[in-house]
Amino acid sequence: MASMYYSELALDHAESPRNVGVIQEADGIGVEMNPVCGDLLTLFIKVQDGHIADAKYQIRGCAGATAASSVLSELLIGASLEDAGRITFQSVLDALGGLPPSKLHSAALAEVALKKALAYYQSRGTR
Amino acid sequence: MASMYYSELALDHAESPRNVGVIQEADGIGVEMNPVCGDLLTLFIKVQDGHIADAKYQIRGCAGATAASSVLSELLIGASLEDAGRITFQSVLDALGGLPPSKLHSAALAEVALKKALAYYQSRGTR
Amino acid sequence: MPDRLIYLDHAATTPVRPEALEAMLPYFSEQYGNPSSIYRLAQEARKAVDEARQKGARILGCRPNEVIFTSGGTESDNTALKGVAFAARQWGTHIITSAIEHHAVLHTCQFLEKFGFQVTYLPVDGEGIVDLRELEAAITDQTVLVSIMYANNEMGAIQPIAEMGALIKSRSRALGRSIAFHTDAVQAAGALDLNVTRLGVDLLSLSAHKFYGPKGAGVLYLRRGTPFLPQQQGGSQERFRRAGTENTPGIVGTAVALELAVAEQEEVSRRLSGLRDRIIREVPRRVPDTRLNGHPTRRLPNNVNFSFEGVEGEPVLLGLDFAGICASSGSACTSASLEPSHVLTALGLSADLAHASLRLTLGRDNTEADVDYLLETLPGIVARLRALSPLARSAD
Amino acid sequence: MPDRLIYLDHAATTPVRPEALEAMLPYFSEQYGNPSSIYRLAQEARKAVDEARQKGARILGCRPNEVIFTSGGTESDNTALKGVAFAARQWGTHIITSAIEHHAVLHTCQFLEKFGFQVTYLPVDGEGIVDLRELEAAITDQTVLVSIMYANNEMGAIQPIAEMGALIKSRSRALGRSIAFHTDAVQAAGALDLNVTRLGVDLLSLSAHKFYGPKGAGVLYLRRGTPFLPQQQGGSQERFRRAGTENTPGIVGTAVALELAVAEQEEVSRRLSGLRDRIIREVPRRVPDTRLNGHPTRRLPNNVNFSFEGVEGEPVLLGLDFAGICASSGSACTSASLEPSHVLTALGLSADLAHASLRLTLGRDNTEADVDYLLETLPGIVARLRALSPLARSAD
Ligand SMILES: Cc1ncc(COP(=O)(O)O)c(C=O)c1O
Ligand SMILES: Cc1ncc(COP(=O)(O)O)c(C=O)c1O
Repeated sequence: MASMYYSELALDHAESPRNVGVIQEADGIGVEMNPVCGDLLTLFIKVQDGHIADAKYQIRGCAGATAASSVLSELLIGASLEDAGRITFQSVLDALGGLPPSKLHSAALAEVALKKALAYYQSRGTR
Repeated sequence: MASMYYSELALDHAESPRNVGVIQEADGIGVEMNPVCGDLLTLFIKVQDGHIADAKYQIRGCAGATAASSVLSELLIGASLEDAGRITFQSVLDALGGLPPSKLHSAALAEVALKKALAYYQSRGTR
Repeated sequence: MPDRLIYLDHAATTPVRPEALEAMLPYFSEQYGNPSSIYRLAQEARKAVDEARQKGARILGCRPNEVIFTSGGTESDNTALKGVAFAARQWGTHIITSAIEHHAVLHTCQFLEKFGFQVTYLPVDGEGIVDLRELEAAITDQTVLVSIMYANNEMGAIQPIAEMGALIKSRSRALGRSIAFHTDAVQAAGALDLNVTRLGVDLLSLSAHKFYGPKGAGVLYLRRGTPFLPQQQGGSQERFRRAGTENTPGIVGTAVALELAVAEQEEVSRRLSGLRDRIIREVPRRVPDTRLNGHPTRRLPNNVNFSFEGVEGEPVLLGLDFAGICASSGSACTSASLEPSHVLTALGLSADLAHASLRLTLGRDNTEADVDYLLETLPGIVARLRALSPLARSAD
Repeated sequence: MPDRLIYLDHAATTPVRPEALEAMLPYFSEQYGNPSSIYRLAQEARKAVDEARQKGARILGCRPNEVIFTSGGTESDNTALKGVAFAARQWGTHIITSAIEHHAVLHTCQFLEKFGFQVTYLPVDGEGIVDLRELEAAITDQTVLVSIMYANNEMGAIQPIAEMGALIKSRSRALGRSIAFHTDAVQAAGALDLNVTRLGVDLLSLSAHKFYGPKGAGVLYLRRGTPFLPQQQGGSQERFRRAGTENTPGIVGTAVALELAVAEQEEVSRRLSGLRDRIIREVPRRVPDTRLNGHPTRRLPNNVNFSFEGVEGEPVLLGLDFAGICASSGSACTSASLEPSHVLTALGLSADLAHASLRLTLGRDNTEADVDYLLETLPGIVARLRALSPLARSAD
């Protein structure tokens, strides 16, 4: 692995991922898989008053993917739907203090799962 | 140079070559040159009563050639003509305690110069 | 980092052992002469290189001038394959190797394919062994070279090199032409017999840093008379077969380390295979859905390779690293190429199971206490990761 | 051996300087991790390699990923020439080099000739310099590579590399196709400017043991975008351009030594060229029929090369060795190939004068006292040998 420096923060998220789990009555669900390395992320969101009231996920994958999912959940909880819609893989990277080049796809995984969860929520119509 | 271990004895001959010089009224002269590396040996012999009474030489060449010439002169002085005729490059090598593989031609140089000096002597007819 | 450091990645590299380092030290700044120079300072270096070559020859059971010092296992493999292929191509352009070779062999074969060679990649069975009959069937009247690794670096499978050597020799006699036989013995040194006559090989590769010698140093055995076009041109070093100023300290360290590794081979192998078997027995008891990769017994005494279903190898390594244990994985996420291990997929593992692999390779300093600690630590790491997974059996 | 040892063969090799050795030591047995592994032990090694690469890049004035670590100058030269030639052969098969290159370049050219390349060997003038007009005239629309050494290892002549770089770039623009320019800078490091932009080169070779770094370690600068087919296949090291486990201590030692050599370059060069010029002035006064080989001023600050008419170089070296002085010669009798130096014969020297050559190359530890001792010792040795010679002017 050419250059694999997880930031201290990323390592911390990977070792102690925040907000792991399932939201039983989720308002949005996004499932994304990286076909190359098999990383699999399931993201759940709960929406209240135009804000993300809760976010949980399950992840099978490398430490980068776990850290990206974990930090994404932190970014999400409490964010307005508008702000949540602006979160990209770059926001995830910034929040983690970067990922090694070979792990950028982990941040992308998080972004795509989020997009899917938000689309799922939108497709159900506002309640 | 792949493996260049001159024996102590060869080094001693190269540093302090014995019997260097010219015999003014030589009975035999042999000049031999190695065309590859330019080693040049001039061997002089003086014959008395069927024996080599004296042997001298001049040498331009590598240390191996100098050592071979020097030890050849020692082998020659006092030897019968018959014994002198039996001296080969192997006798020179043996007397030196060997030469490195890349220097075997130095011993050959000595043998050829000796053969030429003896032939020169013979060609003049016995006196 | 935690206080303890338990190194279980000896197939990746090993520390230089003190005896080797001590032997090397004088050649950096004191006996620094260029072995090709003629003054005495340099002849000390020449002597050291010659002695190292003799040590190597004694261990391989060959002539000293059949030993070529290189910059490592990769160079030895590259030089062996290219050296024979380019020298023999007027007689044939077919090469046989296996699907589980190290990239130093496989990627060299791909390089040779660009130069017009045809390569057969023999498959292996589910436990990683090449079938002798498949080898025999693959040999054609165009075959000039067979390269089969002695022991695999990922899952430790040991190939029947001596039988292959005999087979190739007899086929080659029948065909009335010579077929060179190379083995990558990089992982075998210090564990298996390296006698080139008993093995029946014409070329053999070693890498010093795999047997407690220095990095950047290796050996290529080249049987006299084998067709060979040198691959590094320049000065007259190594009898023109590998030009370049000799790495005197590296060469000295290689020979000392090799000699000691072979001297201790029996005892170390016995001890390590005991530790290995304990891990192979105990981990599956403590970690459900664990699969052992590679042959249960025809494997290197120091090699363990598991796949833990549903878990990516990389975070297992990180978890172990946090606990002070160094290990490796065939997961794509730990390789720069982002491909899962070609060795594990050649065994028939799915990409998922290849990603889920963990390699533990023991070494001379490992103890029962290290294994105790591993057995305490590993199950929790795997369990924790499984708990994160969307594919986890729901706990209840 | 005599008490004193005066080393005047720094072009052959140099001792590892203490700062470099000290920097290397931790990477043998402590920070021994394989830089490709992901645990922290190994990441220390990775960091050391990355830092070494950055140091190299700063000195060459290039990007870190244009720096490739190799096993020495010979590998760098081989890889540069073969790497470009095989990558570019669909556009052309013509290579230009000079008659005075190191064998690492010349013999590689001969290797490439076997693979269908045509090579022009530019002559040099009597002082060892390549004529820019001859270079210009040699470039054809088939030319894909020019390789000209920066400074010669035998007689120190310095080529106008920057002018050549500019010329090649303008010719290549006119032809509308790229011509790669490589320079063998093995002898230039620590004496001449190594900035690849100012030099206008696409590839550049270095060898660590020539600048007080370790043997078995070198550098290849490879400009981004240069056509290049890697020559050592295997793992993903060096961004797939040079496979093989990194020689961490060697790489670290290379970078430290290079950085120090460049930092001290101005002062050391000034001091050594003073010593050099004193030898060049004094020896001919004390030894009749002495000829200086190479250019009087466009030469390396540490290089002296004489021919003593009528004297074979080898016994001069032995005489000096007895006196505790290490030197070298272009005589066939000191080379394994039994050929006189191709460099000296390219200057127009007869084989006899090439055999009669003595090379003295100074280094950072040499002093005025060393030169005093040389000047005392050398004349007697030459005189004694001349007295043995059948060609001597008869003494009277
Ligand atoms: C089986 C095998 N062959 C070849 C190599 C290459 O050796 P090195 O990286 O020392 O060049 C290795 C180790 O990396 C290996 O395990
Ligand atoms: C000009 C030049 N190029 C290349 C080399 C080859 O370097 P190495 O022997 O370290 O591989 C040398 C030294 O031997 C040299 O002087």
